[in-house]
Amino acid sequence: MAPTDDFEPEDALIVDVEGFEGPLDLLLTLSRSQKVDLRRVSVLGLAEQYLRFVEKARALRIELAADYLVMAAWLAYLKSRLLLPPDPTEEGPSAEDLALHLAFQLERLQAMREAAARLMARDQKMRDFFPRGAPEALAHLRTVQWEASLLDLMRAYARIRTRDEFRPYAFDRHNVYTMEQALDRMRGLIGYMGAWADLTSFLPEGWGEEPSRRRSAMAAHFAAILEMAKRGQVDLRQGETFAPIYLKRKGE
Amino acid sequence: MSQDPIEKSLFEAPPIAEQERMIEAILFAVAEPLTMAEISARLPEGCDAAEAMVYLRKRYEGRGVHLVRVGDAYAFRTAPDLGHLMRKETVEPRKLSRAAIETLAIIAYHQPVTRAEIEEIRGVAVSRGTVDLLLELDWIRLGRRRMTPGRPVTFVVTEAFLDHFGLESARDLPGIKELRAAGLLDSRPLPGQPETPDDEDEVESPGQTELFED
Amino acid sequence: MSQDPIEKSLFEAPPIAEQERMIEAILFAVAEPLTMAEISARLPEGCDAAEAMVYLRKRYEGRGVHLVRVGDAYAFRTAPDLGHLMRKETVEPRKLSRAAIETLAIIAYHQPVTRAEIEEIRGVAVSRGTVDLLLELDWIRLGRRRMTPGRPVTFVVTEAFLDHFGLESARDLPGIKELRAAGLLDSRPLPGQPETPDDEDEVESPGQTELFED
Repeated sequence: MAPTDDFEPEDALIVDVEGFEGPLDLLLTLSRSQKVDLRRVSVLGLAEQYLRFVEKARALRIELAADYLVMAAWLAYLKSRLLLPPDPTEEGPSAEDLALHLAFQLERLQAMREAAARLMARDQKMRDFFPRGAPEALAHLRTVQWEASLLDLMRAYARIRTRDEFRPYAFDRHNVYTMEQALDRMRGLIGYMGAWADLTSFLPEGWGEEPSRRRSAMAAHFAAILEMAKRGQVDLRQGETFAPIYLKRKGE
Repeated sequence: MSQDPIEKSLFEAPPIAEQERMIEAILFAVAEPLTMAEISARLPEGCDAAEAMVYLRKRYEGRGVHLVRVGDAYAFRTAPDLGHLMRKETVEPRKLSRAAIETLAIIAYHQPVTRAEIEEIRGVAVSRGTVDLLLELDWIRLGRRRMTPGRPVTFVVTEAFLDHFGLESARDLPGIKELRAAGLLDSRPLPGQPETPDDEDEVESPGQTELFED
Repeated sequence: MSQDPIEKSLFEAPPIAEQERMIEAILFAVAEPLTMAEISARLPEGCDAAEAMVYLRKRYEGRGVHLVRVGDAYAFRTAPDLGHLMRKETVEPRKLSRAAIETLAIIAYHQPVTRAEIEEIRGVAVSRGTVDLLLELDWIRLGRRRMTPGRPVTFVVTEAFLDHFGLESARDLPGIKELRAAGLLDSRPLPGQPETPDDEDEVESPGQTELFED
């Protein structure tokens, strides 16, 4: 297919494989040897040239990137389809369509190459034409005017005060003795308990003086011993209403 | 124009109009003013920079840009009457942030007040940017240091603040009662609290006394 | 907002010749192109920048300095035939790789174009470095996403690109009409493949995600 004098440049190409920007670039270079309009390029001839190139590269143990091999496989397929009479049962595009598309791709790549060259050949800024060498600063002074009215100020203050008055009710844990605490405490103490003892003697240190703390601790401990009596852990005794409450471990 | 035909052919100097174009381009593109010698050095042989310059300067007379002489050199400069176009001033109104206005309000109502106290009242940390902005606006300034451990600085509002908000003094700021009357503070008192939880009993509250003992 | 002294002429725009001077001064002052809106913003109320611009451009026709249009913007530039006089100011253009030049051309002629389409045209993967370089030069930018599966990003050329190559718009690219007429700017899929075969895998490809995450 290809003229014999193509073998020379191909050999040169093999040495220079690194210089190609992918298989399409290589195909475009090979197509130039056909010295024809890309629209009339012989895709079959091109495929054969490409396959020969890949074989030679292999023979010279030159590693070809995967995409060159993918293209080789595709061209081998295309070549076989172009050579064989069309199979009417086969679906999909015809070999001619595929060949035309490859020719289009090559023509388009060539066109973009030329366009790129024309673009770079244009007059360029700082080389062929120049902007003002001593630009003056176009100052844009942006002054921010902060706005706040007396009403804003008062609203802000009112908001803070409102927030204060509606502060969610925080439980005063400092002055509250809980029943759980008292229960824990009493469970620990009950083992050491001998004879009847006044409940007030069990109040923890620091909870017997200040009235509110004393009330809280007393209530908690009273509830605790009621719970313990219910469980059968202690016996309780009180002489009369408001008289001291005595307790003792059960079974003593 | 002054060149005779022989000289012209010798050096092939461009026509004077072309020399004018050249000087125009050079003076436009070069960053510094150029002397006649420097301009000539850039022009082709046989040019008469001085003559072309006369034409070029005339061309720019009355234009938006003038070709001026700077010492021994020449440069394009904006016409002096159009200098204002190079500056564009815009005023951008912007609302003070909530943090800033609240901080300002606290300083106005409680001055002199320390940063820690502001944070105590607002319940959140006061960012440095907020205080800086208010200082920059000249609405607050540093007051006397508090004579407590650490001697923290206090903040007070300024004359500029009073001026901006149309107040004669910070004492003119409406009290809690007035704020409520104005509908700005529509909180109902908590159950079991006195009917008038205004400025007075506020001062009594633990938070307040803690804040304002000097 | 604007505090120009000229503002007094609120109801009386300056004569068109004066507007021309003003635009001349403003455009002379800057190195970068200014849009009509940016120019108008600096002119007094009531000016017709577009009309004044027509006169001004005409005035500079054939001069050493031209008033050129760059996309939607305008700038003074020295006449390209006088570039040799500015040899000292010349900045050696950055040496671009063949890949970068071709990628740039493809983006300019095919914009908006996806990375997969660029790769389809060049028949080789576009390296990240190439795209980064063009982005860094501010010659390309991201355009709108393509409304195809995967919504791939597209690339378009910038105003800085137009400015650099002295183009009024991308429509003025050399030979673009002929290329379009020849069908060489069409996106023609490989026969037997769906209309947009690339867009899908594009998003999947590591290069893409790598480039456009974040």
